[in-house]
Amino acid sequence: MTIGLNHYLVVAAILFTIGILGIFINRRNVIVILMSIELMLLAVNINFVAFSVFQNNLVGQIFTMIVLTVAAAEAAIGLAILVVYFRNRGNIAVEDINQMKG
Amino acid sequence: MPSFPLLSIITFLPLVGVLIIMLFAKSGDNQACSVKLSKAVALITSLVTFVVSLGILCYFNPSDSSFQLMERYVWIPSFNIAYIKGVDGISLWFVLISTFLTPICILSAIGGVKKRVKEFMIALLVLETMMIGMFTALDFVLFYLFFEGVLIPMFLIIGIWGGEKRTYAAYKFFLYTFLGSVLMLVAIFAMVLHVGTTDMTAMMGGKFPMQMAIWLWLAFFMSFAVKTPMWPFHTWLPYAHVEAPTAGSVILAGVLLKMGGYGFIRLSVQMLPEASHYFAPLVMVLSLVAIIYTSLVALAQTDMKKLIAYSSVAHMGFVTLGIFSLNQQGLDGAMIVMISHAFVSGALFLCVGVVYDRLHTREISRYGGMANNMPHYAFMFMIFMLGSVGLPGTSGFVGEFLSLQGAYLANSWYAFIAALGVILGAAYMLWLYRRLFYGPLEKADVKAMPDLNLREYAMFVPLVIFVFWIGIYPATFRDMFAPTVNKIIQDYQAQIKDSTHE
Amino acid sequence: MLPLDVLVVFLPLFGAFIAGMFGRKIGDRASQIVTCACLLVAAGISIKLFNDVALQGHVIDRTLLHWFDSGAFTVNWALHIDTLTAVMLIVVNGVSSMVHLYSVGYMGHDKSIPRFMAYLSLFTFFMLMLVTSNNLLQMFFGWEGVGLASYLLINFWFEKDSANKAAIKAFLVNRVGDFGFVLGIFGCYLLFGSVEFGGMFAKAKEVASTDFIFLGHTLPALTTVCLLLFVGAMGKSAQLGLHTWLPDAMEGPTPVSALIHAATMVTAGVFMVARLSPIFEYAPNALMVVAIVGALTCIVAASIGLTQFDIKRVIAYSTMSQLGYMFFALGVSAYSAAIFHLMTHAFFKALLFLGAGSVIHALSGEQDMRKMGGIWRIIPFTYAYMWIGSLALAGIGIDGVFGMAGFYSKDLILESAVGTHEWFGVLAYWLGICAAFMTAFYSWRLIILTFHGKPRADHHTMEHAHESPWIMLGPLVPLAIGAIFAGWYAWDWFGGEDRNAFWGNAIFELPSHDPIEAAHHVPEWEKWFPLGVAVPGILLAYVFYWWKPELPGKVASALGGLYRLVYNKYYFDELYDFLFVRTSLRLGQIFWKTGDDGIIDRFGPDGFAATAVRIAQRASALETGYVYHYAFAMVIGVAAFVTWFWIKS
Amino acid sequence: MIENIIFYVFSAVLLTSAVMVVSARNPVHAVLFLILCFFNASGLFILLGAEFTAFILAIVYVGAVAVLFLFVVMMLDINFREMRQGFKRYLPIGATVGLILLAQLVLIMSAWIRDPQGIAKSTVLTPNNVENTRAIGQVLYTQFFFPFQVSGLILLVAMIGAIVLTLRDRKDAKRQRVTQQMDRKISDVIEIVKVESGKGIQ
Amino acid sequence: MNSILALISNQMSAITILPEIIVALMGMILLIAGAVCGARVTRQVGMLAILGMAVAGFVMLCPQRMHFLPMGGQMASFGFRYMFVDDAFARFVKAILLIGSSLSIMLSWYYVEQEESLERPEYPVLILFATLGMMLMVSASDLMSVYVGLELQSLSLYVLAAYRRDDLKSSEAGLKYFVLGALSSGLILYGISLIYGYAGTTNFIALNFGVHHMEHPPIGLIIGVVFVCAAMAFKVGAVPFHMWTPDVYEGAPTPVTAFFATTAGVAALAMFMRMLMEPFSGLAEQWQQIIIFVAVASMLLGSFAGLAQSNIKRLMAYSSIANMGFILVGLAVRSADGIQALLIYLAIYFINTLGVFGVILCLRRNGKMVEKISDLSGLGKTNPLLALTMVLFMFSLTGVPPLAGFFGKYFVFLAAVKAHMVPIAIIGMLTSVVSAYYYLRVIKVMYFDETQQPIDDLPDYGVKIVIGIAAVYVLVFTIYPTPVIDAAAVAMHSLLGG
Repeated sequence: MTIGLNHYLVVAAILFTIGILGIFINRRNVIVILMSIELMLLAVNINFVAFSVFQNNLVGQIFTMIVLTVAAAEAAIGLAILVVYFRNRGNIAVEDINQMKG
Repeated sequence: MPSFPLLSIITFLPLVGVLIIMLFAKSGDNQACSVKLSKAVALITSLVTFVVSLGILCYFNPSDSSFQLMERYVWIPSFNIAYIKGVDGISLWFVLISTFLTPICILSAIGGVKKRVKEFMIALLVLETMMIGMFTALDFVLFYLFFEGVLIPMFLIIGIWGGEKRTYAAYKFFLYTFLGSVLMLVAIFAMVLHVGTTDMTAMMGGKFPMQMAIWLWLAFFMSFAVKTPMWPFHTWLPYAHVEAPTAGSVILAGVLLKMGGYGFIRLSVQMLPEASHYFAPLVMVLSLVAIIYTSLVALAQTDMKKLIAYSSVAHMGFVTLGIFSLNQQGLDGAMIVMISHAFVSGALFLCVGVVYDRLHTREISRYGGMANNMPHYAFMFMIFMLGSVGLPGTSGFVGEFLSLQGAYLANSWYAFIAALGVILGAAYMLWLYRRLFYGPLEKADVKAMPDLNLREYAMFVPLVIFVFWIGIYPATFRDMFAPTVNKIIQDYQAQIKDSTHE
Repeated sequence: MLPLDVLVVFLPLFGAFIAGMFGRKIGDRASQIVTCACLLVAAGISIKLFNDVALQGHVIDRTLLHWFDSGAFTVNWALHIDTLTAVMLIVVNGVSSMVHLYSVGYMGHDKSIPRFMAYLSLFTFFMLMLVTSNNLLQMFFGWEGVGLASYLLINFWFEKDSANKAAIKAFLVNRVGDFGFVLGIFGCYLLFGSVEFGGMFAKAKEVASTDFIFLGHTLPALTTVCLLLFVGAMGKSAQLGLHTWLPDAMEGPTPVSALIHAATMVTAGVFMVARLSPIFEYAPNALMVVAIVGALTCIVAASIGLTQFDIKRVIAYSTMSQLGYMFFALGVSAYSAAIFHLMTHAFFKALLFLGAGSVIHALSGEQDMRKMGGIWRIIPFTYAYMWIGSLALAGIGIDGVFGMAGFYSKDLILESAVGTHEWFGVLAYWLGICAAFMTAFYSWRLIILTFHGKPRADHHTMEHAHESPWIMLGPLVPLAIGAIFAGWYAWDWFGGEDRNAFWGNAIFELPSHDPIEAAHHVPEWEKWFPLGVAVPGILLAYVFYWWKPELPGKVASALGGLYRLVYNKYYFDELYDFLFVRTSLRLGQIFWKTGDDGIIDRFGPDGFAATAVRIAQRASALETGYVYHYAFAMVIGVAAFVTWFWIKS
Repeated sequence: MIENIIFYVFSAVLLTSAVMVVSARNPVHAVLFLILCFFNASGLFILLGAEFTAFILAIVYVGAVAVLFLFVVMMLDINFREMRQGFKRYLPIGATVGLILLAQLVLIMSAWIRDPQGIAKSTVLTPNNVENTRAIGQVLYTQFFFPFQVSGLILLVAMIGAIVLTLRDRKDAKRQRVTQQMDRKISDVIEIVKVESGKGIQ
Repeated sequence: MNSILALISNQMSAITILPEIIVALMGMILLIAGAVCGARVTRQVGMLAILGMAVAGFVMLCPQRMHFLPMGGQMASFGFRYMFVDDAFARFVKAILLIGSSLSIMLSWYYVEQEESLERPEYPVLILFATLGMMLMVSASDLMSVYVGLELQSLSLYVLAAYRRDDLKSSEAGLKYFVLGALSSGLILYGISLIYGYAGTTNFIALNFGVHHMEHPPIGLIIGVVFVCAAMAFKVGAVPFHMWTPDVYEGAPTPVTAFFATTAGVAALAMFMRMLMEPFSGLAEQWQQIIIFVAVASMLLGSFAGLAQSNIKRLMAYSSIANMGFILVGLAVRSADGIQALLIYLAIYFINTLGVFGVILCLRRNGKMVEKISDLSGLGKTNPLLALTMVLFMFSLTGVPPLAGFFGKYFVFLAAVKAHMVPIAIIGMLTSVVSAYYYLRVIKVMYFDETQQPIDDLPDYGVKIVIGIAAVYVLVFTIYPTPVIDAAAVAMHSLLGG
């Protein structure tokens, strides 16, 4: 059995799900959540590249690059906000982020 | 036909007053002066509106049963929504009642309202615009616009100038009626889509298939049953009345409740005749329950406004009874009850206002023996009480009699039970009167109350005149709406005949 | 100059208006003068009209104003004066004008004289509207109008709690009657297509045997309608069942009792049935009911009258009893006899009441007969009047020679009843005979207790006891004359040969019915029998209250429960209070607190509001503030959608 | 066959380290596992023949993003807390939802078939006989000029954002202000006060 | 080099995107200007930003530009190889966005000047870039443009939400918004990747063509659309993806909240609409189910949960959720009427909301912002004009005629009934009654309750202008609604390819 597109897709799907689980199962700190998001984006990239290659279609790879760029920007912003939050709150435990509710 | 848009002028004239008040009655530097100015402007505006509205009578051709003084302007052409106004024999009277009662309310407010007078006058005038607009609208959107728009000033009037539980009352009033009317809006959508225009005149005459008509009718019923109010949708009314300031109660009883009756005639009977036929027994039964039930409840009241409020529910029961008798007598009767009720119960609320202004309580037991020191007031109250009781010769009788007769022609049970309500009506009113006016004059503060002053006379005398006028020579009123009622009934019967043939 | 018939109706209204509206400005005296003058003129005109209409036969029909119409239903304000109306005009205006005059004296010290005079005149106006009406609706206008005036007058001393209660009771009980009346009017419209008498009568025969559906039952139409209308008459005329208001109405000033609750208003029911004789005639079953109710009222009221101690109440029960006579006369189609008795009764009962008023006036307002006695020397004129009235009431007279007014009319009624040979006629006759006995007894009981024996009033009262002024005694003279001679004078018109010419078309009897004629042919003993029981009645009264004053107490205690039953007026008031008044009040409370607040509001608006708030709190609690919950919600959302489409595909 | 083995190895390591990212107690370890993830994904890309993307992933992600993470983790000095009870309580339901989603996605993905009719018309097909990097270069600045430019703007915004949020000119920090130094006058600094003897400066 | 020249010479692309270029350039210029001039010039930078947007708006609508477009702009004109589209729909929404952004900047002046840490010229610049992102979203004609536009907007908004960096609530809001936003962009990307994989393209036109020619759309494609829908529902703040809304509304600086409430949702929604109606119109049956669910859930939750709020900004968050529900009903009916109604609703709603936030921004006691509903108490007496405008806004949001808000509901539910979705119309109507309760409460607090300490005088004209504009609009719309309705009709036709 040769490795086909399906294999890559399944890997990506699992990775994506791990990323999602990481977001809402995580209880410790926000940085892990940010990393989970990176995992999700990675899964997406695997999807794009796999589709791109198997369909002989470059759009996927271009998209991957744009996703990479944006993800970097997102990480920067996310970490900046995290730092700001940390300065105000003193820690980044996920459970403490509930000043506002209701 | 006048060459100018008379109905629009009447509708928006009060807004001119509002503008003047807003522009010239600056609050701040000279409070007393601005209050005085706003009172004067409001009174003059409303009087002018009334006088102008009499113009309708000049131009109205009573023998013509169709809509008259029509105005039609483009409004939202892409949705086939137009600004259409017109009156027929039915709406004519409601317009006149609105313009007639507003100056009286303003007169009452001049003495009764102490805080935020300027805003009160504005609210009343806006309310007047809404009321007139609603009764003259012949486009569904326009109709709904004013129908709902009434809620805004009324909510504020109850809430700002009301009594202790004003918030509860205002909320209940607003949300309850709002609930009713949003369902109506859905029905309006369905009708508009079915007919393809929002022109109300195009909707009349049973254009809707039965299955649809039944749902439409129920939606309308929800709205008007709340507005009228019919049992068991009446519980907002006692609170609204009790908490509202006098002028608010007068408008509420005098005009706002009539919107329900007007709606029933215009929308239910005229547009959905078959469904009205189908549901008539339901309405009749609810009306009967309302008449008996609320009369009994009125007997048990200790708050005079609440008592009169409940009596209003009972009287409106006669209105719905008459309308859904679906015959000439019933509809005539309903119309006259509505006209009469506007004057009588309006007047009764004014009467309550007179003593409330003096003693600041509505507890019946706080009064007593007032016939001694306030004979003029007692006399006025007596007349309105008799009107409310339906003594022949007063306005109350003619309407009640005709609507009872209409009900009798529909089914004698209806008349039988409703007539029991007439007995109860006398019971609670007489008992109220006794507790207020008769017996020894013991309480010092009651004893100290002065009799009616000139302003209060000015409020009451026109109403007294109308009470007797309608009672003795109702033809003045009836001749104007009779052709329209006749046409409605004929259309209705034609529809029913068609549908039973099929 | 307005036509006389208009004047006669509207002069009292004019008087009422002047006195009522401007009474404070023009003063007491002027108010009295205006109203009395109006009434006197009206009374004069009534005589003129009586002459024109009843004797000359010129029936007057005049439409005043369109009232209202709706579809085929049309009514006008109109005046219709025929013989029946003319008689009533005489009675109403005659008694009313005398009462007006009397009131000038009787109410002389009251603080609101103009109001009183205005009410009296207003009442007269309504009564006149009632009797001159040419349709049911205007009659109803007068009907309720007199009810209103009665309410106002009973309540004249409005600071008295008992007066308030009595007034409301009067109005409400009348309303119950009017309830039937209104339904009757509807029935008439349904049946005849009109509520104008002319139109109705013309179709009466036609519809005599039709049925219609009323309250879900198929009923003979005419009978039903007649009975409904009769319910109205029962209310107004205080017939058994709806009579409870009448004794209480004595709370009003005595002239009011004389005018309204003896002479005029309470006879409106009698008038109504007579007026509607053309349709009642075609409803024999209805007539039967009328007769039975009348007869029962007659005997029940008389029996209660035996036991009462309030002077006015005794007379009130007597009135009720006499009304019973009138009704069973109507029931046996002896309309003429009923109206005859109505007229004579008006004279002698007004006389009795005003006389009683004079007594009360003399005794500083005392009404309890147990506190009277021994005053006949002090107020001799009053004493004489009371004798005349009582003789007339008891129907004393000798057939074929002369009798007091009541003698002729009462005998005519009794004979008509027995002459029908219907079972209810005979029943009525016997009940009437018993009542006649009682009448005689309580009348003399009243006279003896009031005027004779030792003074039982307190010293202070006795010192001030005095004969009434002439302004009170004077007006009694015409009434006394009427009480003596009216029967004798008017016999020919009501009971004699002229009666058909006299009545013209005003009343109608089926050719097969002629109870008056039948009355002339009853056996001789039946004619003498009424007198035969009246005299023993009088004698018995003397035994009980003159010779052996301890006897009444013994008899009362011997009868025990029966006495208490009668003394307490057969517990009608208590029964009604329990059945209707308290039930209504309790129902009102229940509907209000349990119905409106407890059910409708609780499960309706308030319930919705509370539920909404609860939902709101729940919904708001979903928003925990934890970001992972938010993420979880999103993921659940996505997972749910994915699952949905996955399952669907 | 070797390709298969390589694929499975990369995939296995990738997924395992992804799990470790999520579950590692120490965030520094998490970042390191993240880097491992990226490397493996990069390997998969190479396996697919998308070399340029693979390199970019390694350079940008490992070189920039992951290091940034590491930097922040170090900087924030996060204390390592024990997992709270909530974690265990919510784990089953969370895992269930995740597994359901996963199962569906996996089932759907493993059954991927192109719909022949749904083939898009205007796709950018990979040119033949041109290496990956060149192929991308040919379209990135022409065909995809627009998203490329906007990506630039995104980076600009990210820069502005990061600066706006985190840059502070501390009020208490002392700085040299050249212009102030230059503008200084004697009269601003020195006041000559005559002091009478015995009274001191007031 | 060659290819860049070729692109520049391609006038079409440049002309279609001219307004965006203006906004972008303005953003960059102001960024530099702000950096040079320092914090004091924030207001001036804001004014210039407004100027820039006004110019962009003018350019966008000016006939000369249209002249260069095919059919004078009647039809959609594409740029950048069908990645960017300029049509009447885009112009309609962009006009709303430009107005909303401009007014938001006006609202912010005074607030920003009062809070020391906020007065930095980057604030208007970020708003400009966010607006730019929104404009790009609206004009996107390719999933790639969608993504970049979305991210440009989102990143700016993340920063803006946390802009008040010394405030815990603000940074918490930023953090929450960021985390969830990133999750949603992960979702949308995954969805896009599936779409790309199953349809072979990311271009709208190609997608439209492809999807319509599929006999049975593959489940993967549908799932991809589901993911995209979920992410978009997040952006518009619809249930169950709404959870960020209340917290972010409450925590973000008030002018930013105003910006969020008025423009962010509008842009996301417009993009949502374009995506659903253009490339995926062939999957309408599928996505309709999602939208119906989301719309109904939003109406219900927004109406009910709002009842329990005491913070007015939170209240407005729930209000916006409920309103999103109403708006999505217009989308759920997937008819021309629905789209038009939706656009009308948007055009009314955004100004209405701006007015409300204007009033909220006036609530200052002793120099500090207050945002409890009870802090409004007695406003009717102490500040009658302000209270009156608030009354107008509240009744308008309730949907009581004759105020503008009524027409939004009218047209949306008319469309729903027309599409035989009567139950949804009824649910919508009933929930609007429920939500009326909390709008009324604001009025009640202002008018029925006793006066507390009066609020400070507001010396700023920016807020006043915005409130004034909004109030007049809410009142006058009823009298002359035709321009908006006609414009919405044109936009609708262009979206539906009419």
